[in-house]
Amino acid sequence: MSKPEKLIADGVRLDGRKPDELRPIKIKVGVLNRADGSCYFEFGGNKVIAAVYGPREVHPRHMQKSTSAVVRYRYNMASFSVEERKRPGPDRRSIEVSKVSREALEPVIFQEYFPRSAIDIFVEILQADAGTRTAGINAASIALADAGIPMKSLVSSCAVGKIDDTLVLDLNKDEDNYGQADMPIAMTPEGNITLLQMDGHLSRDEFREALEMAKKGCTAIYEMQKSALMEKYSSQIEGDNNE
Amino acid sequence: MSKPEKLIADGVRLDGRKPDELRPIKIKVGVLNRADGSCYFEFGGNKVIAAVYGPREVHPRHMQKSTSAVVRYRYNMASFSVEERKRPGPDRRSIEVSKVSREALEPVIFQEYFPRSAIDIFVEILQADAGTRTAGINAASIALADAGIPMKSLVSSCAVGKIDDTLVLDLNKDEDNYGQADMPIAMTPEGNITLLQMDGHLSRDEFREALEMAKKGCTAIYEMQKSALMEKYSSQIEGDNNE
Amino acid sequence: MSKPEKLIADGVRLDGRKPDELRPIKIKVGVLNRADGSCYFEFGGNKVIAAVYGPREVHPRHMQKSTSAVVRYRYNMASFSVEERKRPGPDRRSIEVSKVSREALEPVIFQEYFPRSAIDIFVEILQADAGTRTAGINAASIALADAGIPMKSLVSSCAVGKIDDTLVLDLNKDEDNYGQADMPIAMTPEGNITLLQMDGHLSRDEFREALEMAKKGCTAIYEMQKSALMEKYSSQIEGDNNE
Amino acid sequence: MSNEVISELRKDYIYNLMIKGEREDGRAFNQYREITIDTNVIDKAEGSARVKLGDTHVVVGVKIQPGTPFPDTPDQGVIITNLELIPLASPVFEAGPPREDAIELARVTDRGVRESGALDLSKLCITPGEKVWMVFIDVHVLDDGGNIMDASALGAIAALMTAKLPASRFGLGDDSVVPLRDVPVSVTAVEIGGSIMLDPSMDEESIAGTKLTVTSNQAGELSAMQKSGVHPLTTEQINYIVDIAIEKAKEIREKFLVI
Amino acid sequence: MSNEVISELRKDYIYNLMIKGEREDGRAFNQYREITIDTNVIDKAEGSARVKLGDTHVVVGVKIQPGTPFPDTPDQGVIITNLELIPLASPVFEAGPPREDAIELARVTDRGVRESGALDLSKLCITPGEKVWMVFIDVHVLDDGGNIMDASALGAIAALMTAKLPASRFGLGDDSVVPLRDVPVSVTAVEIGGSIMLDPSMDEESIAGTKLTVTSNQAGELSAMQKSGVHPLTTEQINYIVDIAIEKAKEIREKFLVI
Amino acid sequence: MSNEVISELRKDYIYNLMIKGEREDGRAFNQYREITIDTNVIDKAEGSARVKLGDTHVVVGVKIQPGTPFPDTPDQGVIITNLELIPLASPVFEAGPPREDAIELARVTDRGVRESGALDLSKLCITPGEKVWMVFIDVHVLDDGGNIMDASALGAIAALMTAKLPASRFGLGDDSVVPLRDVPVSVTAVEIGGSIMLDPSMDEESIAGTKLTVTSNQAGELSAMQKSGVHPLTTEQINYIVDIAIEKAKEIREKFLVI
Repeated sequence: MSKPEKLIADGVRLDGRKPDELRPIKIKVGVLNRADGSCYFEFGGNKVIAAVYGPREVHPRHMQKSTSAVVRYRYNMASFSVEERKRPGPDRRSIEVSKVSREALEPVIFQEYFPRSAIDIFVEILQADAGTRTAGINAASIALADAGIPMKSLVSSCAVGKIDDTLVLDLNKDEDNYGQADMPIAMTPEGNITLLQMDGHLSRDEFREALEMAKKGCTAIYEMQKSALMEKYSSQIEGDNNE
Repeated sequence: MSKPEKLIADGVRLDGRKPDELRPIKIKVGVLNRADGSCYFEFGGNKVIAAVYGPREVHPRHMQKSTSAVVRYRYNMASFSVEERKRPGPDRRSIEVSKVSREALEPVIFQEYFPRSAIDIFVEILQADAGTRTAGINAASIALADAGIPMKSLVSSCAVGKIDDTLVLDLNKDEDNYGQADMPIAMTPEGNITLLQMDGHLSRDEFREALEMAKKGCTAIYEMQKSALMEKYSSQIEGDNNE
Repeated sequence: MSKPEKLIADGVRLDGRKPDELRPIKIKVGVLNRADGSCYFEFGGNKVIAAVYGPREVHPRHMQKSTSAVVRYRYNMASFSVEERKRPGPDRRSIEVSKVSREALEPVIFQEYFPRSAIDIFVEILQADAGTRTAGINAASIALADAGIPMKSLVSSCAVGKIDDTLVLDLNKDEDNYGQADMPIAMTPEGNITLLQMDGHLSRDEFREALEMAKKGCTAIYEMQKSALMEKYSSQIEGDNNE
Repeated sequence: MSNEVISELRKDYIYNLMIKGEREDGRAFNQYREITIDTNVIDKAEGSARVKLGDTHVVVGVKIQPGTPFPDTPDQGVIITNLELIPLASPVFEAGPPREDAIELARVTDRGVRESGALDLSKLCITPGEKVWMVFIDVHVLDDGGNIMDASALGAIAALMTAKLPASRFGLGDDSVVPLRDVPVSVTAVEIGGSIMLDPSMDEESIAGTKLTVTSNQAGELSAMQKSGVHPLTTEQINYIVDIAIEKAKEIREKFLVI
Repeated sequence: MSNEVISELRKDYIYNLMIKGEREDGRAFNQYREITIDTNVIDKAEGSARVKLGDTHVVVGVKIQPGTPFPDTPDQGVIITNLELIPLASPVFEAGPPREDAIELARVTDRGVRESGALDLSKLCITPGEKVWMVFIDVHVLDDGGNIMDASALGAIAALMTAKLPASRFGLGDDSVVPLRDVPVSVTAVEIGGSIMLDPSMDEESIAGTKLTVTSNQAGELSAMQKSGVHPLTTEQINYIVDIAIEKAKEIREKFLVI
Repeated sequence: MSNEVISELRKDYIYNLMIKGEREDGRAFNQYREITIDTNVIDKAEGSARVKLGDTHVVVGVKIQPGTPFPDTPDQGVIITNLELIPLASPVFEAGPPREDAIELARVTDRGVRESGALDLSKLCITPGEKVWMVFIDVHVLDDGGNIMDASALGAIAALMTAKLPASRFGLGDDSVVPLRDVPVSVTAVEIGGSIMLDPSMDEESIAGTKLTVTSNQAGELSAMQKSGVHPLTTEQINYIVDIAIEKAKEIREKFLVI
């Protein structure tokens, strides 16, 4: 798509959303057999899957920490997830995204419970449509819970951007391509910010407003994450009762 | 060479061979000084050299097996072995060829005699003319014997292909390029198949016929392998007697 | 610059030097805070910085030597050090230069004093103008002394080349590009040659003459290296007295 | 590959069942696990398929872009098949460049498509010697429950069957379907203690001495074969596998891969 | 990264000072160390700067060469930013491909230049779709005394401010200055035990729970931000850092980066 | 490199022999081992040679293909020399990217050919600035019996002497011989305990403190030199080696490399 004349008109975005509206979200918990925990997360056009293994042994051993678990995070885009085929394997962008995503989740994991262990988080982007890192963090957070990793809380993530001088929640691909700013954050339910990146152009006041908007988005996502986990948990209880 | 009109006419192939005829084979045992065992093998236009080192220590140590030797096989084409210069180093094809070649030889090696050890097989293709993997396995089998590695038997290898709707033994490069199917196998003298690959187009009946033809080829090669080893062995005996 | 008609006329080179004249040299000792020893060395248009760390632990451990220190040398050109931007990271040339430079310095280091340790020498070429390896060795030699590594002596290095059939000391970039031979050497104050490379075209007699000219160049550089170290040392003494 | 993840006890259990003619999940020796194929699951790909084969789960995406032909086949399109055993899919997979297992799986998947002539490469030429369609078949393994091989091959052909040449996006006319002319199906058998079983589960795969993959086409003829693993096979075993593989491929094709 | 090189005792010392509102070198919490910027230090580069920020020492070289534009921006120049943490600069840096720390530093430096619109990329086009200027910003870290981030960003913009398009060398007309239209400045704060400090020294950086880098432009507006490190920040902390970062950037710009 | 494969006892033995003026194989200090050179041993290569130098065995293949010249030498052909120390050739060689020993051997082999002007690069130009002949010299070491350096250099020049420009295969006219105008020969000496010996065996090489390779041309003048190893040499030792190397090169050239 080439640059449209307007990305937002009369308070309605090209995909029909209001400025502070998230894209549709679909969550499935425990979708993989081999992983200790897993989650499939659709976030608008993003389709991501997260798997968690651990706590388990650390290889190579020199990466062990004597007083806590090592948390590792691998964000990876499938070759076919984007318009132009992506070469397989990590690139500089995915290495940076993996780093900040790991740091977004580490604060809520009780790492000190598992010295000399690894908690491995793998996030695969099967389809990308702007916001893959936030979708990945949301999925990973649920997968960690599904794996039974002790956590202080979940982490929820979404972005705020600016299009046509208007702040909007959760940019889609076209808005990201032709917008003026993009700011992904991740947050605990208590409002602590565990990820914050921004690029583009925001005034000081716009930034403050954007941060509040993003926090509201995260709160909404948090409720959906909780529901998805509760649903799985209660269906298990039911299953147990039926036996 | 561009595609010839006919690859076989009146039962005679372009290089003058009959359908079930192997290309000329030349074998020299023990051609290298440093290796524990070695063999130079010419198979038509293929010139390959195999070396065996071992049993010896395993590096890196985590590759050790506690109850048997590790067998490793490195198939490598010299840059100058082919028409278009090949970039040095392993590519995906050579990694696959190394794997199936190793699996073609492992069944005859008494690996359990040498726990925590490595038996390293190196095959260098100095000149390639279709059938390099079969030439390599034939050479490696002799080099293993030359290195004194205890073996249940030798392994012999050749391919059958289909050209102009006719099954023929041991394709050369032009037949491979313009033929309809290629099927390399490796076999023990008892007729056990240790390598089987096929691509192209064969009916079920053609396949059965091809397999029998290939087995006959392997049997013929086995005799040549045996002779080459006997010759070296007896010349050593003579040498010993002359001392 | 395209090839000039003459590189030397009436015994004067294009940059105004006489045949046996070195380019201006500027030395600063101890320019880095983190390194154990360091030296900034300007040699004509060359700007290089050397750092020494050690003796320190060896990683990976299998590189340890039980009876002496391991000396490692990493020669690296900054991407912006040359006319055409260089891709970051080691290439074949820099690996060879690192090897011969290390061998130029190893003979003067008392490696046996520090078994199981590493002495790491890092040389960064910030700007290159022919003669970077000799500049690097001169800098590294001082950085080793600055780090307090016990040494039999310093090592000094420069090149002799041939332009317009005349032997000249210390080629600059244009002389190197359009000259007939280049011969870098490194030498201890006692006249022992620890590095010798040559390419181009020299008769046997020219070679002998070149070697003598290079040795004189090294002797002159040695004096400058000593002064730079003395100056730093005496300023430290002064500093100590002032306290 | 995954020898370490199965205990000796479990091996004995499966082995003893097998001697009694049984499998851990109650299947007959020549029976496949449940197969589910969903296509067009990735909008960004020109073709895609999600295959579940028992506990095994793969997603195959086909990307198609213009590119330069190989010098020796200037008028033919290019197929490039890639398969990754990403660490998300199994505790024994590791990050890093593909290892020999992944490379073998990719290459056998590739040969199944290529050697069956499923893709008419000459119809993928745009300008001879200059520009042809490059067909990238990327297999993403999400869950390793055994027999990734057959799941990958199924996913590859299913994704191709729904794939489009994105001509309009590159200003090369109207989009069109990918020129398919055959539907190869790979069937993998394992040999365990002399018995032959189709579609091995992860546990069966890990105790099998050898695997044989047989890819056959619509005409019931062979397009590709690959023996993998150290245990030899007899001629009889091979002929037996070829026979049932061709039949089973027909069944699968008719049930799941109707054009 | 460098947790291991600072002893527990030293950590306690810095931490205790901090509680008393002091820093090891006597600075105020919002005070930078001494800054020295020398430009044109590398003749072979089209632009260059040496930045000393306290004990931290970086050299930034800008190389500019003609190259091919990206397909999706055929009429825009290309910026490529690289940063290496070479082992010369610190006992904890290792040779080898850049690790995540170096990549993050390079990418944040890059975004500071790029997102502020400092470089007018459309003026770096030579022939649309064919040839544009490639601007390589290479950051060479020589001494790690903490806060490499801000030193790199300072070096990048200072080097660009003195850089020339080497048109004559490539037969493309006369040399000209690089088309700059803004002067972004990055300011990094760390959070240690609830306190916020600017321009962390190496020791402060190694005990900080988290860093926040804020890049702002001449208009005092935000161009890029990056939180780095595992400790969360509150909204209040973030807003406070943004406020002082914009002020501090203005100060630094006016003192050191006058066009 | 191969220090570990020679026992202390063996070192002492060789050392003691040396003191008595003897070598383990009875050679004089300035004597080479038996040399055998066979050319045209690889039909697929444009030129090739197998060299046996005592127990050392290398095969050199020369491949020649059209390619793009370097921007700074638009009218000159390109030489690319590669050497691999493959693990087949010695228990101490390892698979993987070439290490410093292999790179040094390749580069010294390359300089011998290049700096002697043996190849007239201007005659390897096809279309200035666009297309030139690329001459790939690939040295394959099959057996390391010491002094790979001289065997490689011999193989390189012998292979070039028999090489053809494959013009017809690329539609560039008739094939022709490679434009050779000199025959450089490398001679390597080692210093062991103050004594100088030519053509070191593997054992001699492994106990030598240093090696000096001297490449000289038909006129008896120097084209390339390389000292390798940590032991210093005196001016006298160097001058002595240069003298005997030039003589020995002449002998070898006349005996084995007649055009």
